[in-house]
Amino acid sequence: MFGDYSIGDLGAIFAMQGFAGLILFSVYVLMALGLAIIFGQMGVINMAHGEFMILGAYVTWMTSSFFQSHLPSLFSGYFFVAMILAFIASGALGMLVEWALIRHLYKRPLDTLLATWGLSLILQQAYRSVFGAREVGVELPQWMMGSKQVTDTIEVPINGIFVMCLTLAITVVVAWIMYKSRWGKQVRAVVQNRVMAGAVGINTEKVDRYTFGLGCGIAGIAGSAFTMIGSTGPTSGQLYIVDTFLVVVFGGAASLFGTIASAFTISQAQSTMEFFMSGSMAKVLTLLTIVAILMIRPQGLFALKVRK
Amino acid sequence: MLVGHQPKEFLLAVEGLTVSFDGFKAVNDLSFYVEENEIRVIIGPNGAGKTTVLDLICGKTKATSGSVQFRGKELTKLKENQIVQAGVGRKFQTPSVYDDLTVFENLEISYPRGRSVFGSLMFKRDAAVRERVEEVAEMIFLKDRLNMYADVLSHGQKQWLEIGMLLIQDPDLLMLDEPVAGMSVSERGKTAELLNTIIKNRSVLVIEHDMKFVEDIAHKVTVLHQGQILSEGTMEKVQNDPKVIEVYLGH
Amino acid sequence: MSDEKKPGLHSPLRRKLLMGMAALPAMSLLPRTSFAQAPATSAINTTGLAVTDTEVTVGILHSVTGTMAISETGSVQAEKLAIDQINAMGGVLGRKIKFIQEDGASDWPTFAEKAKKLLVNDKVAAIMGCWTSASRKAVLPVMEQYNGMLYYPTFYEGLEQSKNVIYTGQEATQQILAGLDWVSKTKNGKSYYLIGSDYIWPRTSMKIARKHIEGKLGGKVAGEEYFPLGHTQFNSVINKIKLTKPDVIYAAVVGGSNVAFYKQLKAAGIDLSKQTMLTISVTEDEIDGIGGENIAGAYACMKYFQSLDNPNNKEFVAAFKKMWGEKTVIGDVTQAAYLGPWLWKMTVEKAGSFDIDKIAAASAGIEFTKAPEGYVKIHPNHHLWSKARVGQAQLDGQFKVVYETPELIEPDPFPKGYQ
Amino acid sequence: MINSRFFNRSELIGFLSLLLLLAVILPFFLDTFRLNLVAKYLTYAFVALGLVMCWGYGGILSLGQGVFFGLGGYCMAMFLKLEASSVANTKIQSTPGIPDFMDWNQITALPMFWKPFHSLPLTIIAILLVPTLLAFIIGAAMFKRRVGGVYFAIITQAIAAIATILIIGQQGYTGGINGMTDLRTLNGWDIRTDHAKVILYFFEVFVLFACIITAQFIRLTKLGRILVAMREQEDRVRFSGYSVANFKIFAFCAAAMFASIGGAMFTLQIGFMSPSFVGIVPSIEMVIYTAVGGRMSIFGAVYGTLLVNYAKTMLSESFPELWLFGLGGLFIAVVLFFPSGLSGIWRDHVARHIDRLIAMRSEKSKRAWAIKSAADGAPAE
Repeated sequence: MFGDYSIGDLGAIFAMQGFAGLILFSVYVLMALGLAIIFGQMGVINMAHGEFMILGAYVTWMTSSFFQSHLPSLFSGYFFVAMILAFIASGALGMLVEWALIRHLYKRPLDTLLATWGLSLILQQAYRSVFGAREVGVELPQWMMGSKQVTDTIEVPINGIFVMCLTLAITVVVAWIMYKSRWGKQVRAVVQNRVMAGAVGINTEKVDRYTFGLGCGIAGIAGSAFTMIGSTGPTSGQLYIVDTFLVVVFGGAASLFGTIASAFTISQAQSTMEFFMSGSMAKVLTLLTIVAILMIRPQGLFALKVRK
Repeated sequence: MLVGHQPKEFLLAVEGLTVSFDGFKAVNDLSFYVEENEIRVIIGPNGAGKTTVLDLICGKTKATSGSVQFRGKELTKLKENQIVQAGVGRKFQTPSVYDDLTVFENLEISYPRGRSVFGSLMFKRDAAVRERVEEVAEMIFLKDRLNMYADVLSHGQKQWLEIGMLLIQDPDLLMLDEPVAGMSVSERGKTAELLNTIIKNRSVLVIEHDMKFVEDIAHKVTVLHQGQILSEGTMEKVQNDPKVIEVYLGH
Repeated sequence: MSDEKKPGLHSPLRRKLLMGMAALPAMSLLPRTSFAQAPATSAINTTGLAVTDTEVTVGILHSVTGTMAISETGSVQAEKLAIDQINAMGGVLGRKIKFIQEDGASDWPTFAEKAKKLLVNDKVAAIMGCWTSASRKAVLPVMEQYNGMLYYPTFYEGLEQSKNVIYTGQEATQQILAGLDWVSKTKNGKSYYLIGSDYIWPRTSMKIARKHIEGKLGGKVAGEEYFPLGHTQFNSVINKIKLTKPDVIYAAVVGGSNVAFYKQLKAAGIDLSKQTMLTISVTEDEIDGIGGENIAGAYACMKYFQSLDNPNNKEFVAAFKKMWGEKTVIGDVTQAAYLGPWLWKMTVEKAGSFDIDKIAAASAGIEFTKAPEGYVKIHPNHHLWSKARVGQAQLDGQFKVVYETPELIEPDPFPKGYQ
Repeated sequence: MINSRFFNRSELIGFLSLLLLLAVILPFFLDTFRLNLVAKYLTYAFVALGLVMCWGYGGILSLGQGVFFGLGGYCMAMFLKLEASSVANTKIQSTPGIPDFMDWNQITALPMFWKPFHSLPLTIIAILLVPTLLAFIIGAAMFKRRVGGVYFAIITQAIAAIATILIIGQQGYTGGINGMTDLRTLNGWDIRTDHAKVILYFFEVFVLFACIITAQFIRLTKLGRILVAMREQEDRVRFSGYSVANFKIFAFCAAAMFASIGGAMFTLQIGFMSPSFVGIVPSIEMVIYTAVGGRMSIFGAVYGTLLVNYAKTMLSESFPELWLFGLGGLFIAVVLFFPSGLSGIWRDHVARHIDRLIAMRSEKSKRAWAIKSAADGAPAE
């Protein structure tokens, strides 16, 4: 395997593979953050999470088309507008869904799974009816394309760096919201003891709605970022849902740090294995390992030990 | 079952029992002993670790260190169902009965036979089972409600039903977590009467806040505070212990 | 709005326009039968198919829902266009074609079930349909058992031949060998990196490609990789490509994965105008999603490109856009799907009967001179003689044709030496 | 007296009408094509039946039943494929006598794990045991460690994903995404003819009823009651001296075996098997069949499966675009408004009226009806 490469090449391999792993890591974190909030904090299994992401992607596509035809001079900056719009659109849809559907099911987590699966089917067909069955391509502004030459053999893609920065920023903001802001404290209070939180004057319904909206909004941003590397079609969202859930569960559902750590572990494992075997087998092995570890340590990597 | 059993000095010996949850020691180096046919009541303020002690004995929570010996068997190494089969019964704080089953079926499930998967497939509801279920139902005042679904019972009746479910297991050590909490005055009286009939030939470990009730039934009282024993002895002795008065009875 | 819902053809004005247009190529073809007295139904339909004195029913069987809807939409559109054009010039043996459309829902047993329904309950005279190999494999036993006739449009892996199927796309060797010969000669390709989605068509294609590269071209295969369908992370394989520096990247990545693949190639700084890339799985349809700017410079080996410069194709493209909108693009498979109804019509008229057995027997030798791809002929093995073309992807999402085989290539679904 | 009989009145009505529907009405009124469709629907009913056992009674939601359905189906398909790949049938291959897809993938000898599938008895044993064994391994690993509820659902879903990728990736051994097609005969008997389809239909109905009766038997034993008890108060059961994990494993294994039988029936009926039944989407759809029928009701599961699939066929024939809206809406409606599914509707609306009707009539002619309604065992209360 290594015989064909020189030492310098090998160094470059590991540098670039590491970077590929970091991009995958960012992607996983983006996908999983929203779900970690919804599933980890609220206990809702949102199978339509992928469809919220795709909504963000479609919003990005529409924004880019709009800028192309109406504001071509500002095209290079459209992506930031698109991300904000994606957040608003997915977040708003999320709040609507919470109001219409989820709030009736807080006591039946497995039923949220079924109901949101139904929702995902409806959303998929809605996308197909509105945007057509074909995939849409989002054109990136010039500055996001291409790569940066680090050394002779090592190049890093610019959109990869962008995704990583975006992930970092969103993670910081989410961590701040959940752990430092007053609102985050309310969310955690509601999670721990709904009745008590209500009794001390927290509007639990409002907290639920905004938490769900926030989770979906982050999914929207993730979808927006995905247009840079992946495809946008009515059923694209389904591809991500299992991976995303595994990342969250593997990390230990209630811990944001665990989610990030598990995204890192899984992405590095997968990208390293992909180098040595076929993509299919790498995927199978990664999933199998996660399942095996979850069987041994069902609470995930970073779960608190508490009296139940 | 106990008849003819070789009496030992202690039925239950808890020694150096410690459990910590992420550094917080809910039970800290606890030791106490329960004799045959003794009624022991554990009291203590909220968060003293009373329920945790029961959890540790019955295997619901795994101890960090220490030992729990029951008739010479080390319980900390056994699984929950093995602990039950060794002769320890546990009633939970909130009544845990099966709402979708009838009173009869609730009791029948606790009947100590056919506890393996295939045993339960082959289980036959024979005369012995019926008799025993009816006998216990009589004791817990639910004889005329055998065919009712458990979800229509009152709170007190559910507590009795759960006590009945333990009774039918015929354990050597019965552990009750606040058996009269939430009961009406008349129900409390009946429960005390019920407990007095069922403690024959077995030891009982009770957690209770109701001092009147404790006084009525306790042979010996253990006072827990912050996971450790504050005082132990007869009700009288404990009541007069200044340490106890300070942390618990005083306020 | 989904594309299928456009009621374009129900406007009389458009219909007239279409009739005029369609009539142009068709007039010269079959002037007699179109206007002659239609033959008696009993004579031309001896097996109880859905043929009346004025109508004949065919089935259209593609996925309108599910993951494959993306790809199959174009085929449905092309088949409906062809049927409309044929009806506008008088139908088949004096009978208008009526179609029953069924949804395969991207689910193979559903395809089999619907095919059976079309044959057994609706007694259709032919089925235009299927797209993936899996759907065809599911439908094939049904076609053979109930003796139906399937016109299958997609380029596929070969290794199959049936009395009850006409393959209007290319089998693997038709698509692969000429393209490899061309790239080896003009790009001096010595080492090849093979990348495909993980299922039978890419794997079989790569197997043939590898044998050809190693056996006939004297080149070497630098790497061979497969990814699950729908995979979106190609950074690892891109790194390997960067290290092995192959002369040619040879790709058979399908569906949504394409978008990720080309975007990530571009982002990783692999410039397709310098690095030779030859794909057998990207048509104009896929570029719609990938974006011209991400794939410009890559070569694709197909038999048809929308930009083909011949009068047949110009008419076809104009009619297609008239019916389905200016923005629609036409890929290789869409064109092949368009051939289906026409080939069937000509075969029926040659056989003078709708009977499946007679059509199956009469198929060999049917020529379609007005095919958008130029000229095709049905081989006795029920595949088409066709040319292979190499096109280079442009920024606007179209291909510029850079090479065309001088002769028609004989279809060979069981190629000796490549199995 | 409760549970003194095998079926209570509602169940008896359910049983008899199902028997009438499947064994008499449908075969009489439907043509072979539609009957074959019903046969396909019924293969899913096996899975739904298993889900009633493990989800409805045991409270274990598995989103990976497709894996077991697929395993059963593949075992059957391997047998049929071997029979269809006789040397005479496969003369044109480079290695005659092995399945065509192996030949395409340059495999020159039959892999070891295929060999047992030359024998029908071994195949039947494999159909019954292989999925059960897998379920046992998964169940033992998970339930002994108290993985349950949501986590179990997500992990089984991941297992379904793994199985799909594996089957598609290992196409030399499995036929890949195309699956195993072109299955022809069972011990020389052509399973593709209309006549065979009808016989297979009745055979399937027979097996289905055998499974229904088995499920009902299990439900009525103490084991069935323990499952219910476990779903409600898992700790109480544990502290009544039962190994909760073992009972869960049993329920999960039983569900896997039912699903596997369904899969084998599917292969026989449809004549092929492909990875598209193994994945996440079919697995979740099978859950919804159960939910529509009523997750607690054995008969409800069968009716639910028939209803949803019938609706699917009808809707997708006339309004393909609407089908997903319909199915999605059904998921939501069942969860929000009819958590007990069809059987709940029956119990709350229909059965109550019947009870009232009987009560009224027996009021009117007390003497005439007294004996009969006593025999009917009017409500236990």
